[in-house]
Amino acid sequence: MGLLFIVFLVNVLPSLRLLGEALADIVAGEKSSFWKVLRSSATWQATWHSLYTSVLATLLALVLGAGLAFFIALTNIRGKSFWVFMFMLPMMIPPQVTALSWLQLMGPGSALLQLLGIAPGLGSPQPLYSAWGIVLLMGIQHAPLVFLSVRTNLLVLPKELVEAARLSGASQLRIMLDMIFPLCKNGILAGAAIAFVSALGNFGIPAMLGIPASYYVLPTLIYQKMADFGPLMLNEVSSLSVIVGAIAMSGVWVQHRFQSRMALVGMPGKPLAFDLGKARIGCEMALGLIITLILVLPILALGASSLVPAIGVSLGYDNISFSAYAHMLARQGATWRAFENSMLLSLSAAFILACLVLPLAYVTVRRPRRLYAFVLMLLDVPYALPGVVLAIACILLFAKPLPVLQISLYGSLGIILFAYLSRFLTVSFKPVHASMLQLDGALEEAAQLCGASMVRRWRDIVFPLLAPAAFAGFLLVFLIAVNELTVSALLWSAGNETLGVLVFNLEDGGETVLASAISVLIIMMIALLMLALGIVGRNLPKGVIPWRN
Amino acid sequence: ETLVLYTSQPAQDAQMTVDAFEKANPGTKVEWVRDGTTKLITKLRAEMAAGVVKPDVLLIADSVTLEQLKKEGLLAAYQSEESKEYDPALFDKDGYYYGTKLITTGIAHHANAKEKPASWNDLLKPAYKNQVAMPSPLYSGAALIHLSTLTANPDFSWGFYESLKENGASALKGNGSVLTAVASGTSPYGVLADYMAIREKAKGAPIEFVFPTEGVSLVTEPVAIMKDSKQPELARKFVDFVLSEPGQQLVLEQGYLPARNGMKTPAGFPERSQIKLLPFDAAKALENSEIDKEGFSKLFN
Amino acid sequence: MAQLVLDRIGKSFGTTQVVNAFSLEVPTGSFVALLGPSGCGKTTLLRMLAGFEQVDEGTIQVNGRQLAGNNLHVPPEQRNMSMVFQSYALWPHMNVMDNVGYALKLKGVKGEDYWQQVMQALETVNLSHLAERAPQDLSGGQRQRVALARCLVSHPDVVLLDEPLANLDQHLRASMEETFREFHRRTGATFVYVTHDQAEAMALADRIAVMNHGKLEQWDTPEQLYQYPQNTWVARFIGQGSILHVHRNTDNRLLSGPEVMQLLSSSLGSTRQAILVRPEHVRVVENGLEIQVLSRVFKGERYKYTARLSDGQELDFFHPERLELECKVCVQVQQAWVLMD
Amino acid sequence: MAQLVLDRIGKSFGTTQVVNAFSLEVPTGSFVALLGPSGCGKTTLLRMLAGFEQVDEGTIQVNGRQLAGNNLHVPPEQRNMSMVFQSYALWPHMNVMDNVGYALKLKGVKGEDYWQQVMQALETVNLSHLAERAPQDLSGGQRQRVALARCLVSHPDVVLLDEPLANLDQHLRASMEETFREFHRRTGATFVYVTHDQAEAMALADRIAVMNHGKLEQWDTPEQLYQYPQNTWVARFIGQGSILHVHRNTDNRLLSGPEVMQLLSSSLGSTRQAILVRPEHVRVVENGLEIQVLSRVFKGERYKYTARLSDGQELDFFHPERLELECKVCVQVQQAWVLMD
Ligand SMILES: Nc1ncnc2c1ncn2[C@@H]1O[C@H](COP(=O)(O)OP(=O)(O)OP(=O)(O)O)[C@@H](O)[C@H]1O
Ligand SMILES: Nc1ncnc2c1ncn2[C@@H]1O[C@H](COP(=O)(O)OP(=O)(O)OP(=O)(O)O)[C@@H](O)[C@H]1O
Ligand SMILES: [Mg+2]
Ligand SMILES: [Mg+2]
Repeated sequence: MGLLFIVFLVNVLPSLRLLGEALADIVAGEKSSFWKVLRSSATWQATWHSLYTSVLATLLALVLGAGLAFFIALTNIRGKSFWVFMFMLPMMIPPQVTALSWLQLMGPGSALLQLLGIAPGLGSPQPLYSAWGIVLLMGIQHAPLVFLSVRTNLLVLPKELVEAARLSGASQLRIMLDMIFPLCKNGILAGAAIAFVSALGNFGIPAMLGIPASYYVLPTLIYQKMADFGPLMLNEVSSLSVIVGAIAMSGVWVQHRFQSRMALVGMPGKPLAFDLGKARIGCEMALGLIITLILVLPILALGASSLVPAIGVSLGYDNISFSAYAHMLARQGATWRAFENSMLLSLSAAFILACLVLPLAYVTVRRPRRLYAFVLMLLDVPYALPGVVLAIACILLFAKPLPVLQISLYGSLGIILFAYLSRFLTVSFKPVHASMLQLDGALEEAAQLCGASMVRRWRDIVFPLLAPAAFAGFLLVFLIAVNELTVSALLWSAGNETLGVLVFNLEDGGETVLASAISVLIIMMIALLMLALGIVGRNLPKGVIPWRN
Repeated sequence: ETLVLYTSQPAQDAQMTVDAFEKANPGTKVEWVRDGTTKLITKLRAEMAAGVVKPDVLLIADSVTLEQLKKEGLLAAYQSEESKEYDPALFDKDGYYYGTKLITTGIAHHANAKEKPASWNDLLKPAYKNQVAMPSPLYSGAALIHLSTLTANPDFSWGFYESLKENGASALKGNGSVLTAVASGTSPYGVLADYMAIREKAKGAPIEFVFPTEGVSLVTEPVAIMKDSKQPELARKFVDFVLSEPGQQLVLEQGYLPARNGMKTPAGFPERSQIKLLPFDAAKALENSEIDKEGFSKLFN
Repeated sequence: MAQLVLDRIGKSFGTTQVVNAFSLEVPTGSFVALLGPSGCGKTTLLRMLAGFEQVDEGTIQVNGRQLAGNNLHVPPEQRNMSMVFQSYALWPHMNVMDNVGYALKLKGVKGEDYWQQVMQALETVNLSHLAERAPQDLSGGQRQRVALARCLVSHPDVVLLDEPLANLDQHLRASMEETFREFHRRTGATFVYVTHDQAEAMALADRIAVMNHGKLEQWDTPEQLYQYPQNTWVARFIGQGSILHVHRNTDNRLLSGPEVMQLLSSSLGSTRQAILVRPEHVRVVENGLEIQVLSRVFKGERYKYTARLSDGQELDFFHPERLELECKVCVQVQQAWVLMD
Repeated sequence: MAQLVLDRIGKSFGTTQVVNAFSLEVPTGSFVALLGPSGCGKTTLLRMLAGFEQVDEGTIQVNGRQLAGNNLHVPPEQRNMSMVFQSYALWPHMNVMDNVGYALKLKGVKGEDYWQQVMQALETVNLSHLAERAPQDLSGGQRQRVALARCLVSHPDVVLLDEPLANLDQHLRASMEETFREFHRRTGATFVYVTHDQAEAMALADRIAVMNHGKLEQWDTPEQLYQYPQNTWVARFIGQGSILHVHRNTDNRLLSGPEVMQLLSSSLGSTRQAILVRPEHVRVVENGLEIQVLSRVFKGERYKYTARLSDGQELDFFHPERLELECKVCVQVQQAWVLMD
């Protein structure tokens, strides 16, 4: 019960506060902002666009993420750890950066295209400025979410299940379709749900690619409303958010509808190894190409733009300049502080969430109630809302000092942490929940008979078995939060800036080169951190750290 | 004593301003929050809805926003002595806000672009088809002012925007996006704020800035005092400081046109007298802002 | 004497009644087998005893303390029972030794003591050489033995065993049976043993509860059960044997050889009764009832035959020698049991 | 005749040699049982046949086509075999019917045809009423039966069965055995049947391979195996029986009753030999070898006793009546088999 209360506090409260704001002037009837928003055709067009792009982007993320997960977990491809590691990184790169590097890649200034002699002329139409561009980039951006979720699920499959199918004469394709997919259904659904909700709430990519094509989705529409400085702005923004929330909830409803408890009895086998035969080298090259496209190119682009003296100058031996890095080191105060803050925030958010999510998943799976099903649907709302909106909700909630304690969260790191907890709860919950659904109850019962109390059972049986999923959730939250921008943008205050805010402020002030330099440093630091974790994690149970096999 | 400042200046500029003010007034401390104008106002609105108002002073991009706040009675009036040195068009006559610099919107183009645009109407030529980017007034305050200025001007009016649309111009999010688009060649021509292009060019970016012959629109980055300020005295000092000669010298150093009369212009800018301004009325712009935005989004959606 | 008492226990899954008004009194320290066909509710009953399933009706008491029923439900960890699961339920993240020693750890047993007890439990199941293995790397039977060791290492009041020997070969099985007997003697715990293997049940248990469709059919000692089954269903289920229909002529239940022979050779009257003839009571002789051999199964020491009587009914019997199919032989029946339904 | 040939197959996990130079020739269409103690490598062998494990050494051929060995490895889906797993491996996302029908679906069987074949398979295992259930909601034995039905529904060349009846009660087991026989007859497929249950192996198989520690110990018909075990280990493992040490005096391997009785009553000389006495060859008589009853186990139709000979060796035998422990009886041994090691 206490648990539910915390969840309510962290998660549901902001959503409710927004709903309250949306309906604040509902007494005005026809004239109320809620009705106004509902009546506006722009709202419905943006809603349709949002649905369209999110659904398609989810599909793409599914194909990419699940495909790669299957590929890496199930085949005899070499260097699995390496691929996993490489595939985790794109999440680190802020969507705007990915978008920008792709724009540059496919634009007239593209060094690559110029090399190939197929660079489009100056000002030729940019194919990425379209719904398809949005779908493409969001799909890529969110694929790792699906990847981790599915992979976690794959690792616990008893190998006999697949073997039985092979003996039935199923080809590898049929096995994928008939066995692996359905057996990983929970993981796939969980991944798809996160990807969908992420896409729904994504602002960066539609802003970058949609606005030039006059293609508005709900988050960009909300932002547009905010530029409407009038007193009703908040109500209208909240009303639009209610729509986003409703869509997210129906998405999650679909997930819960099709998710099923499916205890996998039997010992998890060694990862199955489909023989790729001669195709292996080809597959490895294809993987390499994908990684190049979604990771190496953006990073190279970032690196390139951090080394030029000014934006738009093409990089050459003669004009390479480290002034951005020098500048950053010179004012390391702010950079370092932002780094500390972001690390502290993302690590503690990831950690607290992992602690919160384990019992939550347990309770909801082992003692299902209707109420829980409803709470679970609400969990996704804060993640689906554009970050700014969630930040507004947090300001509304915490601008005044807390009622009893008389502590003011506003203006401290506390409020950002709260917002992170609220926003990323679902990200860390989903993989754990999916794993929990497949945990054989007898394992726990056996411990119960040994006299293990709830707590011991938890510590000794459930926790170790859920640990890989919990860590996957931890990692996801960490990776997303460490670069988080949209939420912290409204909530930061002097001394509490985060990395995302730092980068954004530089970028916004036209300091693209500096911003790129910081981004490069961030990515390098995180990559080092992850590698270090891999080394430290030698003693952790198998499967906990994804890039260690 | 602590003063809370909400500003949309770039972080580095804001830091400079604050440092200088603190130096000039020993013992005072300025807590500042920097963000885009839109987000700042959103934050402010949320705070107001929660019943708390944090900032004492606002220093944000455009006057239309402040006009709105003034209309709602959220600002405090203050007649600064320094206003004598300013063109009356640059500040509110009741003293609710004062422009601090001149940021004009003109035309930028890539250094290798085939055409050299000289006037706004050049952008409507067939040679520019699908080649022009501009910031969207739905997101950027400066762009909204630009829109109001042009549409209110009988020489342009809505017909100009309709033709732009017909000529395939695209609206990007903000000035930053346009800068990137032009400098990287994605869109060789763009409607852009002056200092961005000029500053980048100084660093070596392949970009040129043109003050069109018809004139340019203007935002003044005004400063204003909140009515509920807990430090009204200090707030006034801040306003005076920004408007004072040393304050304006800072603006100059940061690479903007200072608003104060008799100041020099930064490198890369023409003489103040050679810049032709299109006429603009903030109050009227505010009145029309809904219609303007609607018109724009109809046109460009 | 204090005991384990099940009083009219009932349990349904959805609309299917899986256990139905099941009552049993098990004296403390006895060894009880639960015998019944697949799907009759044995596992469910055991799970209710352990406390994993709530009882829908009825109550469960141990030594006068109520464990379940009437809205009371003592959680499994407080029942001091232990169980071998049909699916073993070994913890995949612990090695064999940790699996076995977990209950001890919970009790705070440590160091040398811990090690000794675990190794001893592993030795009883012949697995001490695999103490460091992960359960995934064991064979099926080895997993089952780990589960056994885990169950035996703590000192429970009640030990629940769900087909604990199903995957073991005869010798290991015999030696595990011996282990159970020995352990039972030593600890005085009450054993409830679910099995589908009658031989096992009869060899081990003091008393056997025969279950069918969630109901108790008979509750008796193995000997009684074998010799005097209460009804046709039990007669069919327990042991092998043929059920023959003969003319009803007596109220005796146990028929002597001559009586049976006489009944079998006379024709079926209007009033019939069913009699149970166990195969070991059928002897191949020079003169007797003529029957025709239908099928033959090799059983090692002997063959088991099914043959047809002259009236078409079928009779099972053992014979050490190989008889050809379709050949005719004479048999004598030495006793039979009249079934009342 | 075309056949399944294993030629000196070897397999190690890490440093443990699990299967060791195992050779076997199985005629097409025969029914072979693989018998051996827990952990001896039966499952591993089966998995190599199916193609789930690579063979480390040796080759596997079916009908002259090489399936494994010498860097060749035909994947399981191309071997046309089918298998019942020890853990059943039912697909939790499909209901009973879909589990059973999956192989048919893959072959493109549809509509009425599909439905009929699936229902027929389910009927053979008595589960047609549960066709719509999810495997999670079945009892252990019911799951096993689904696995059986799934294996039987396709028409494989080779059927591999890994302890398919371990969780079934005697009657279901008997009827499943009948199903196997019937099915085997009908399809002419080669059956390889892993079991720990000798009775089952002997009842079903044409030939039995006895395995120990990954090695083949004996490969023979059930009768031969039972009566003439090749060595002490097999003798001990197959059937029940006592191994007695007596004075060596003859080169005969099969000893007649009088010979045995004479050997048993004379004292042990310097040259010894081991003989195997099956319990069914021990008869309780008026006059004979005096022995003392040590233990008694109820077996339904009879009791199984262990008794001590005068020289301290132990002898097992059956007797229909209940004898008191410690009492003395006389027995006669009717035959014995000399073991050579
Ligand atoms: N992955 C593995 N790693 C190491 N050893 C293994 C592995 N799998 C099986 N073994 C060992 O190989 C031996 C043979 O195992 P296998 O499963 O073939 O036995 P089995 O004859 O089927 O036994 P059972 O009747 O108990 O099922 C066992 O001793 C087992 O511990
Ligand atoms: N969750 C469930 N939902 C519906 N029916 C179930 C469920 N669990 C078990 N049953 C049914 O309840 C009956 C009893 O199951 P139980 O597992 O107790 O049988 P059992 O006697 O242990 O059989 P076996 O010897 O085959 O293990 C079976 O018919 C089974 O199909
Ligand atoms: Mg059961
Ligand atoms: Mg096995």
